[in-house]
Amino acid sequence: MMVVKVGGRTLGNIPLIARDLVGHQPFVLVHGGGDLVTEYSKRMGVEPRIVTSPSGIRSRYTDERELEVFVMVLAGKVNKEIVSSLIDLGVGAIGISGVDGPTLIAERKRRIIVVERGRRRIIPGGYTGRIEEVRTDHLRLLLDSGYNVVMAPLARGTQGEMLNVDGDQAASRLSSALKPDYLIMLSDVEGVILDGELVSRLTPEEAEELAVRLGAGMNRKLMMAADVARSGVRVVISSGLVDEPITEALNGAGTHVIPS
Amino acid sequence: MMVVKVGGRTLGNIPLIARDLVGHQPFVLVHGGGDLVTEYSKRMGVEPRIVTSPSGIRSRYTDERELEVFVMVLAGKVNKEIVSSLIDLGVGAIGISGVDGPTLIAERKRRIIVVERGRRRIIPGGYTGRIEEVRTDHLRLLLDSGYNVVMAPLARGTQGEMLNVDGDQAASRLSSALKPDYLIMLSDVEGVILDGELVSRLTPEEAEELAVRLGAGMNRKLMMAADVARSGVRVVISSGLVDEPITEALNGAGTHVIPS
Amino acid sequence: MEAECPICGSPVELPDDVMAGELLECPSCGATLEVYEQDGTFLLREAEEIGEDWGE
Amino acid sequence: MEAECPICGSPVELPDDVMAGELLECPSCGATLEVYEQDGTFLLREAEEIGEDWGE
Ligand SMILES: [Zn+2]
Ligand SMILES: [Zn+2]
Repeated sequence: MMVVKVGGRTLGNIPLIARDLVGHQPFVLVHGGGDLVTEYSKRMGVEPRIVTSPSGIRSRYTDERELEVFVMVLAGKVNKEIVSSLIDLGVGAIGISGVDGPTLIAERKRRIIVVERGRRRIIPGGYTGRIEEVRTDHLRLLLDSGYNVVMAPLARGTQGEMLNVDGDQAASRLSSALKPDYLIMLSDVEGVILDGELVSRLTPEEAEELAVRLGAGMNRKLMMAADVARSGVRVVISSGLVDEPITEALNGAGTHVIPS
Repeated sequence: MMVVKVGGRTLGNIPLIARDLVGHQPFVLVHGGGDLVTEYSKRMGVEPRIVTSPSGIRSRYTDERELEVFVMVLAGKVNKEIVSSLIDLGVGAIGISGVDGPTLIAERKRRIIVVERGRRRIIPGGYTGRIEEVRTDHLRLLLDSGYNVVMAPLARGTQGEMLNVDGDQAASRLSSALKPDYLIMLSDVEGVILDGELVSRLTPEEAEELAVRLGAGMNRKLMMAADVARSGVRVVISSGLVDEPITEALNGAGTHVIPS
Repeated sequence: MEAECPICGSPVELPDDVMAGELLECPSCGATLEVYEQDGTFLLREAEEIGEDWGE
Repeated sequence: MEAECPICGSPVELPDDVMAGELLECPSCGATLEVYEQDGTFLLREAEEIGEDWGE
């Protein structure tokens, strides 16, 4: 069994990813799609709100209206299109979100400090959460019966609200709970690149040491990979844009974080 | 076990419907929501296309863009909001659509004749389907393990496309396959009204005879109820707008179509 | 504007604002014909049977 | 426009375009104060501790 994370920028390659998954069932596929949320928010007249933290980090703020678009695009459009692509190939697939079950339970930041007009201000936290709990009984039930699961990165908040969660975090936490043979994280990069060279193999300890030297995005991914590998799961960070992303990852492509 | 259809106009009463369902698990809840599709299509700049049949019947045409909104609103927003309402009450619920599994397989009309500028014209059929096949293995698996299922009325077309299907038809076909104790069809009417009086009890044969005397909408609902009752399932057509819609239906409210 | 009936070969008058998919009747042989477009030209072919039943 | 510091009672100057949730420092006692609005008036209360950590 494997968990596969398909990043938003590799969704265009879903036909080939799906074909490659046929021979690697059962699997849980966690997908991204945040870029599409931006596009559909614009179409629906929802202006993106960018907030700045006191230390100067700018980030997108998920307000209630944008969360609604997130649910529609991720749990609706993207999820069902991936499910359809899999069923096209005869692969039994059931698409849910982390809200369903519930599968993923997350904590929302209640209030955050932002900088507006050069002054500090407290505003309610956006509809974004950090995953606190993972429930997998229903996933095991489906996987054990030959169904594959496609999961949208939404979670149930501890106050009952729906929250958007990071897809890498969702895939990682699911992997630590499900203990698959592999977690394969597909994105638009070939793996961890250091000094222009692909790093092909790391222990969890090496991955953590290396993470601090990497840029935003990859550093978090590598920290999560290290965590998952520590729980005994082999993790591969590799490209989702090649013809056979799963086969290549299993054959050594990308960066492998191996339980020590 | 029961199958409950919650029509689009009773979605506003989901909190009370959900509360009433707590004591009637497990269940499959099939929901509507087409009115919301109209609203969101408008917000997304998708103009509704109304077509006229040669016999003068005007109807909404689901083109590719509107189907996309349908998937986002029904399988995304409405489905996950209902799931959340159920989980709020401690009810384990998993939201899928008929595409998932697949559960519902439908046939799309390939070409239809419409009247435009007073002249007859052949156009491709809209993305709407008639359900041809129902697969329930994964539903039984979930129901038998204590999970309830919330289903959006989408189907997989025989050509692999996604199709919107009638919610009453989806609930009826699922009932004929799953053989629940009850199929309860909740809408904004109290039941079958004849000469100003509620008809409280019908055999399948009586229901079919009566159907031809009723207006559009209720006639189809009653024909489907008769079909389902013939397969041995008790069907109730009743109001989803009261405080305890399920309890009242089981206690005799609405129109009951009873297997003869 | 006119096109040839594929059944009897007679010329069939097309409306000025003819639409692809439009159904016409050949005035000579009575066949129901469907307009289709090919390389910017409107042509006629025999119309297949399509029921009035709109299903759902 | 000014409001009273809930800690030391001193008057605290509010910006002309003051925003609900805005954080100010009391010039007298140094406390971090949060602006809140009540019945159209801006008032001050002690700000609770909120970490800089933005999580994801
Ligand atoms: Zn002719
Ligand atoms: Zn003070």
